[in-house]
Amino acid sequence: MTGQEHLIHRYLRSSKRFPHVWCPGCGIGILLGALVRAIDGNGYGKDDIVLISGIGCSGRLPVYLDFNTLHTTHGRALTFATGIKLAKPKLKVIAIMGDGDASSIGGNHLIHSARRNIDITAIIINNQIYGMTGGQSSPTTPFGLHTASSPFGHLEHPFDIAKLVEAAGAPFVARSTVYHARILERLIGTAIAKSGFSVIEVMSPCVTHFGKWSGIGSAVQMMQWQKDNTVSIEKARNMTPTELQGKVVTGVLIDAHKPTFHEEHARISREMKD
Amino acid sequence: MTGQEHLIHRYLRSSKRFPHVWCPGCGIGILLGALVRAIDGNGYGKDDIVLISGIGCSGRLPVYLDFNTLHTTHGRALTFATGIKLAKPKLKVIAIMGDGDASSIGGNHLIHSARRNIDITAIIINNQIYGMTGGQSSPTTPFGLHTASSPFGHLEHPFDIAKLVEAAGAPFVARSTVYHARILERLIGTAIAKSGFSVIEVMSPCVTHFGKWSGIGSAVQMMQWQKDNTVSIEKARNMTPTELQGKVVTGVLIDAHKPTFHEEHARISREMKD
Amino acid sequence: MRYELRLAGSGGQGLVLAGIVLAEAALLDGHVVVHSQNYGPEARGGNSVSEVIISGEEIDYPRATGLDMLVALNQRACNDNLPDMKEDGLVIVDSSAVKKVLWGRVLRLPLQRQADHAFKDSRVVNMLALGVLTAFCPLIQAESMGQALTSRMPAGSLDHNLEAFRTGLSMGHDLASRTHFHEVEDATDV
Amino acid sequence: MRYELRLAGSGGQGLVLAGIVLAEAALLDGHVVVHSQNYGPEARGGNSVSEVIISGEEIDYPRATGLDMLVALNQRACNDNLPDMKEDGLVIVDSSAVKKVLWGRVLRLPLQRQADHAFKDSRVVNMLALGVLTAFCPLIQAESMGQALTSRMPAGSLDHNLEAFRTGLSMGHDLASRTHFHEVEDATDV
Amino acid sequence: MKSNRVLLQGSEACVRAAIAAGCRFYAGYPITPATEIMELMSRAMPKAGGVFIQMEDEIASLGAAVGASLGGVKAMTATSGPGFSLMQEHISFAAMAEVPCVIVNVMRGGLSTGLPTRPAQGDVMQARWGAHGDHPILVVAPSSTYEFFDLTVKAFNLAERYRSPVIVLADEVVAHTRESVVLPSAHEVEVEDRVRPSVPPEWYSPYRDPGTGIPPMAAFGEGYRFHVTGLMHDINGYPTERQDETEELMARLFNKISKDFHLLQWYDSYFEEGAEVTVIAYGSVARSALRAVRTAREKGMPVGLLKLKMLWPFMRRTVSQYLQSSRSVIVAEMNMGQLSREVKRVNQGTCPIHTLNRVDGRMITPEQILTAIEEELR
Amino acid sequence: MKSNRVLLQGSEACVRAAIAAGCRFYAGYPITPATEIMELMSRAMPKAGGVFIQMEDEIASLGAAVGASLGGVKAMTATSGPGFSLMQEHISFAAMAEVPCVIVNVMRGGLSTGLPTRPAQGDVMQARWGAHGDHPILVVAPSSTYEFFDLTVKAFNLAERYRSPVIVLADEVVAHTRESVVLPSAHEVEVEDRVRPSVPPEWYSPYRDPGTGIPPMAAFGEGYRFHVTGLMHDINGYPTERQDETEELMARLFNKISKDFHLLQWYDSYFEEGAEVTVIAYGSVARSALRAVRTAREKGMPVGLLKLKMLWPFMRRTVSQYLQSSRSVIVAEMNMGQLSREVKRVNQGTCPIHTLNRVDGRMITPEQILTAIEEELR
Amino acid sequence: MLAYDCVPAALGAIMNSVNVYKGWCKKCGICIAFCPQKVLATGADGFPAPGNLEACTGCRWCELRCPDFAIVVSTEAREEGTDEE
Amino acid sequence: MLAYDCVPAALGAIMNSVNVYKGWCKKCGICIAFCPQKVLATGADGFPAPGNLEACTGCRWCELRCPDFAIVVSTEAREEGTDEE
Ligand SMILES: Cc1ncc(C[n+]2csc(CCOP(=O)(O)OP(=O)(O)O)c2C)c(N)n1
Ligand SMILES: Cc1ncc(C[n+]2csc(CCOP(=O)(O)OP(=O)(O)O)c2C)c(N)n1
Ligand code: SF4
Ligand code: SF4
Ligand code: SF4
Ligand code: SF4
Ligand code: SF4
Ligand code: SF4
Ligand SMILES: [Mg+2]
Ligand SMILES: [Mg+2]
Repeated sequence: MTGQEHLIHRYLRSSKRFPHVWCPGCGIGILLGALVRAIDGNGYGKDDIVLISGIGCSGRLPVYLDFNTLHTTHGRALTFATGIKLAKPKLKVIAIMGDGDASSIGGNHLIHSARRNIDITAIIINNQIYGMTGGQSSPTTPFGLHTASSPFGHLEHPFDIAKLVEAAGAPFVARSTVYHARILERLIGTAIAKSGFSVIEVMSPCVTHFGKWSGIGSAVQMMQWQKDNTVSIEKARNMTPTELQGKVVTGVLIDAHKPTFHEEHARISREMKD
Repeated sequence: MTGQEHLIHRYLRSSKRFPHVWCPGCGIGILLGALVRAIDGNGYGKDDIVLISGIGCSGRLPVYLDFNTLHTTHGRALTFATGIKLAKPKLKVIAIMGDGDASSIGGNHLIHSARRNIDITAIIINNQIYGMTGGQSSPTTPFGLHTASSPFGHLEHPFDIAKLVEAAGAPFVARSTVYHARILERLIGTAIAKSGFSVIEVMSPCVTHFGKWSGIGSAVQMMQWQKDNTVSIEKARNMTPTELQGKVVTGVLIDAHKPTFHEEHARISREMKD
Repeated sequence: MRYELRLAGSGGQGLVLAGIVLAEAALLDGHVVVHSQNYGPEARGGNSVSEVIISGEEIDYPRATGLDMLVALNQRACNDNLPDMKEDGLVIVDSSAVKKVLWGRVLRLPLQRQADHAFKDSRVVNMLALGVLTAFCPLIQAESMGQALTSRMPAGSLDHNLEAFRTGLSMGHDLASRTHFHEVEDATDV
Repeated sequence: MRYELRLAGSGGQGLVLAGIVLAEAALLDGHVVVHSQNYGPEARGGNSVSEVIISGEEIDYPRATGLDMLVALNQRACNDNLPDMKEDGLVIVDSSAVKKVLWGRVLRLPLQRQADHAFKDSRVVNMLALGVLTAFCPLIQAESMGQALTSRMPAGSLDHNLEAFRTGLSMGHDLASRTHFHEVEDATDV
Repeated sequence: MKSNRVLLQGSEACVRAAIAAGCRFYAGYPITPATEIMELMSRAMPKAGGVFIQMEDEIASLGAAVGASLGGVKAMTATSGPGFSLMQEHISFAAMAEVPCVIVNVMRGGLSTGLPTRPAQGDVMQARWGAHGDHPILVVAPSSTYEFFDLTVKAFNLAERYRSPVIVLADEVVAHTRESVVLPSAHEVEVEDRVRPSVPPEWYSPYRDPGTGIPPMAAFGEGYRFHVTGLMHDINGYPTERQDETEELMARLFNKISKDFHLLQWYDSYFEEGAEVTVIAYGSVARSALRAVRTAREKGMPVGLLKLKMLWPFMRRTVSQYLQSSRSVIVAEMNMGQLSREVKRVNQGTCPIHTLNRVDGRMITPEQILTAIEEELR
Repeated sequence: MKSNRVLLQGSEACVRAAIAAGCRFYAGYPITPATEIMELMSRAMPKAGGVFIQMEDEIASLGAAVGASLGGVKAMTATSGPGFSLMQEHISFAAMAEVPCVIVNVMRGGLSTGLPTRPAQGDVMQARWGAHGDHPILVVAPSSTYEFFDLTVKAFNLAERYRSPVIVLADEVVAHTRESVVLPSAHEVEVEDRVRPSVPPEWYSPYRDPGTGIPPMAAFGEGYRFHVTGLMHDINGYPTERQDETEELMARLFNKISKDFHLLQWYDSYFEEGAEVTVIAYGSVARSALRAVRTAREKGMPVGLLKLKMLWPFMRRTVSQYLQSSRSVIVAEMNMGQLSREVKRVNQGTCPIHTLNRVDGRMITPEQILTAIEEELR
Repeated sequence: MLAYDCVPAALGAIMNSVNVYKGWCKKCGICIAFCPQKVLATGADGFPAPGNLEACTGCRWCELRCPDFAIVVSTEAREEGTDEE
Repeated sequence: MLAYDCVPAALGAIMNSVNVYKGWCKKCGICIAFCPQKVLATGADGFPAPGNLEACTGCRWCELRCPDFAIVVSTEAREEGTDEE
């Protein structure tokens, strides 16, 4: 049997009511599948994994999975994750955040986690909008887009989250989309295995709100949009900025080495004992 | 008469007690002089300028100057500055922040102001330490340095603030040192004149704390250190990463154009009226 | 005089908007009105409830105390809301989605089927419901409903919606003219 | 029995450390002790105050209520703290920095000069002061001070500081053997 | 009359009120159930010639609002519990620097993330005591769409009059319920503006008591250059540690409001005559209470209702009167008992006080209150 | 005895206590006058085999501490007013998720930035009510170096026992004063640890009441996989909106502490016998009060002192007794009158209550209190 | 009530079956739109239903992209299709 | 009490004067250390004092780098020195 049926059901919490809470066609469920396959593929035990989220539609992910799961406050998932990682360095700590969660209210914790190089995998579900609260613009909403809070067009410029965390010091940064579910799964697997702060930006359709305001439309159309507007980093390297205009560049964007905070802390603690 | 005597006294608040509060040899006073000359050189009136600070030794700057001055909370200067700028777009709004103020507790406001491109000049007095609270490590403290809060050596990696705000979208980014007081003055003048979010990182010696912990020592030695370890961006472009190791690169690092938030807001307000 | 209506169904059936239109119409007719909606635990999915209270005087308590009318578009909505009915209240249900109604005064109409087939637009079910309801609600003028619809609906889809409303209205009038209620008709219907 | 001392001067003169050493010595001598320091409005610059209360029993109120001894290293420190003296308290001042003292029992010693000239280290003024003070404080043994200094000072500068302390001590003893106080000696000194 | 009646959500009334009161700056961050206010503001502000900005969080939102107010523009923000917690440091700053601003907290269910879509009144004490350090605060609580309008206008007026942050403590029911209301037209709304200095800049001290306790307030950039700080400060706004100056400032901060306590007894009283039992309620619970009291009166029970529209400063005067005239009092709140503690504090043992509390995210019903009344009268 | 006596700052005693109580995680951010605690922790934690981390702000600090506690490690943070305001959202989270943690607030002068280097007691009400939504909280207040040690140990024990955030409300005087003290040795310190589940993982429900009101707490990563959320949740930690589950959770959160009110009356009483006037004080003010009461007794005045060591839950029981036995009561605090409100609340009008307040950043002196006593007895 | 709408592998050549669990399916249409072989179509009840199952290569894209874990491909012999991402 | 320690321009050739206001000077030594012409030296009272004023080019670096606005260069004829930063 190779069906995902068994794999996913090994990890879903049977006590939770399904179908899950997300809208029809929402990308978060696809990411959830990829995450489970990545964890399973890496061979981790369920007790090895801590899944931490902030608040948002994406924040609802951990509750469905049979790991150690923690649903924190809006924007602060990484602060709790930091405490858990340092208290129990053996655990694989994964933080799931929305774009608003991670880069609006939580932007500071994001860049500081990157700087400090805390060994956490940050999965940012970037749907370019606030899903949970009803379609307001987020720090990744494209300039000019009309949203529930930018009725005359968004006046602000979006973050390039990958670039931001790179500048802040993250040693591993990758980006993919839920359309590219297999690649996504592999990137997540690599990121979790990697020691240090790893960030994966996952482009994910918010069908209900981004679909409506952008005019892209249905789930299928939004997935199609992802398919049509994605360029791998390998291809992108040979493209001009003009050609790259409006494209989402995917793949491993940064892969470097840097000692992690808990390794450094363990070092001084060892020195203490000697 | 060309003496600074008259220039500075035109701007100092005579009602404040001098000498000012900063330690002997502290760089903040030198920055204050450069700031005043820059403002004067640009020909602004005193009423045109709002000087806003957070909390820290650097936060004590505005009170000495005869402008509209506001001493806010730790890390939040830019949020107040945003409100003032939008309420009175004609004013030249300058935020003075320490490295901890701007990039630790205030890091999120820094990157969002950059992203949004609010027309504010952010002057970050980077002494690589928390001066006011007594020499704890800050987000710019070098890896390995012993400080009041890293008694066994700092375990964290420093931000490159300029790189961070560039990645966040700031259209103008410059760096200088208080040793280079004249260049500093010109950079500040350019930054204030520039429309959009401009950031100037000013390397400034905290004689009392950084001097002590780094072992560099006295005010003179710290200024000498600045002199010896600074490379202009023009020179740096022709240097290898190894050559640049440990050097502070100064000059205008980024100078781009981007519409500012208040211009955009004014545009939609105009459209509203039509 | 206080008249309470509730529209209950699933999220996405447009019941909140229907409730607002109803409240607006009542306002046009000179009544004092309160509208509220139930936000479920999740912003999306789940059940949706839209409630209107119509009165001749200031409304103190802004929530239903005994429903004069309930429109239920699915079984769970029906079950959940029946306990809030006034003794002589009227229940209108979608006949295909709601099979069992333990209530005396019940009207069953194929609202969803009508929307899907006659209008080829499942979303107009709310308008059909509004139409039927108007036929049975003593306090609302059909004209006011039309006016309220006009002011609250996007111009593009107005005609389409108005048509659905009118269809509902005539379904309602039609039924009204030939309905006799007998007690707990569903008791045997379990 | 409650004995209160205060060391007052400018920030950077090492008075906080001196106070801690004093308190530590008193502890070694078996006393109950409280030390507090005054943090001025600014962490740096400005005046600095270090206060020690020595007692044979539990100390309730941890701040001075009447100083038995004041060491003042500059004029403002002297002026500001005189009001807190006990009637028969002893005031020790640096003779070059404090010109005017409206107090009866005053000792004037060239502490800063001694530090600058004899020790070529202006920073040992606190140790000199400690020495003098020890000579006049009935509750502190010089040996305990030595022990406290040893435990609280960095090893590198210990000898240097101990020497200064001893110099202060003998200055104090010397003076003690020949001092007679007359009331408000400074009254004419304005 | 009919033509003036409109169907409005509480949130819509709040936004209209803000604009009528002169608000021209809104900074906010979305949060259920206060998001509507932000969204409506994003449309309304540019139309009114004001500025709307969505900030990165609630800390930044209040910071920006305070900044705008220092720039001379009336400013507000709106949030709910979690965001309100984040705003506390800046509430303390606004109180210290005496910067007028209005903060709407649409209370939702539970502690922490709680029950985001459900009503509660769990932040009543937080509105008074949430920020560090002693300071006075003004808090109003609407119970209907009309009152949300009325009290928002008044909140702006209070903010301007007292140079103080003012909190509008609404609840989810009040914010989300749509009601038919007649709102006053623009010229009928009474608007107060901060007193601006009349002296020349050279004479101006931004924190000098002009006798009223409330110093005139200049805007930045209009010739009056002055200093504003969250540190303890002297009459010129410069930091001070002096005892006399500190004492004077603290006394003035409290007195500027306490001197007007008698003007700040905002309440409605129903069925006062002969009431042996008084129900005390505020916000949406007052609606349930009114219904319960009506029903009780219809049944001949001697019951009255005291609906509080201003929660802080607590109206000791008014409440004491009712405590004296009533045989017993019932305080009904959607929390574990918050304002009832104040009622008890001012009671001094004379009148039995019964509390009726509910914290499951549901409104207190008229039946619950009626039952409590019946028990009191049994 | 002499050999065990050490000269310690309050902050040092606090840090030693934390380590003795089993704290092995500290996350913090510097702020006067709590910085010493952080700095001492930066040395002490690695030595004790624990972890020290300086976070980017106070929000992150408490977040990290709560995270570490969920990882099974006792954790704390320390701050002062402005930082304490920023921690409120996470205090509410810790209360909801029932995560033990200790928060030290070294109170400093004034609202906002205020008087950073000076003492105050301005955050007493904030410690109880600063966070949104109803929840109980535990707050202790040391008055000396010894008590800072003792109450910090007890704070950890309370946190573990009740699965609750616990606040140690110190003031600048207590934190900075050095005193000769004899501290208990490591084995003399009584340490409580959270109850861990004894059932197999399959049976474990992290929020099921075992009868005591306090569910056993598993650590993450030890075989008990469960869900933790700030939303209203059922016994398994899963979000719920159900009325019965919400009610049950809220009731349990409050009852787990209120059932033990009688165990939480922590105070010291001095000169109780025949006291006609009782001074009530806490923190460093209790030291002034003790001196004043001693002096008064020496002068033959019938005065006693009630020093409160636990501020919240407010010890109604104990205070009521003193209110009944005294002819009048003086509540002395370095604020505008905060705990005195509670004394008034429980008083029910029987005993005149006088308040003695000071907010200029200076300690209340024994003379001030003595004067107040003399006035009472005149 | 709702059950697997299981289309078993055909006899012989075709070894794959594509199962839709209607209880969880939200009819988003993603599986239908992005099946490389156009195996799936919208059924009369609005749920996806395999049309020409013979064409199914067992690539599992339908399954991987279903946001609701409502579709499962069972394949015994064939390899999963290569990425077409 | 403290006054400008004003060293006036010498007659004829030298036009510059370097003034130190002791009331504000904190004796940090920066002006002395970084005067390109080594004009300044530590005086007996610890304050900076112009040594060989003839060498002063009026570049004003001492003034620009004084953190306390305690030093002022007055120059009538000469141009300011070019940056040596
Ligand atoms: C302190 C605080 N502020 C605001 C909110 C309200 N809130 C909940 S989710 C959310 C944003 C969700 O957007 P995003 O993080 O992009 O996640 P998504 O829903 O899009 O997955 C907001 C603002 C909150 N819960 N807490
Ligand atoms: C919310 C809050 N947290 C902490 C502090 C304490 N604090 C004051 S200044 C400061 C850091 C100062 O460092 P930096 O910003 O680098 O400025 P510098 O003093 O070095 O100029 C801190 C932590 C505060 N005032 N408010
Ligand atoms: S609102 Fe958007 S992000 Fe949230 S569940 Fe729906 S589609 Fe997904
Ligand atoms: S502590 Fe450092 S930054 Fe602060 S005034 Fe002194 S030298 Fe300057
Ligand atoms: S397995 Fe591949 S070919 Fe078969 S139905 Fe699914 S997507 Fe189509
Ligand atoms: S992708 Fe999944 S949820 Fe969507 S239609 Fe297919 S089976 Fe149903
Ligand atoms: S002006 Fe130039 S040359 Fe003259 S003293 Fe100053 S630094 Fe030296
Ligand atoms: S640089 Fe200024 S403060 Fe320093 S020694 Fe020279 S004159 Fe004095
Ligand atoms: Mg999002
Ligand atoms: Mg700094």
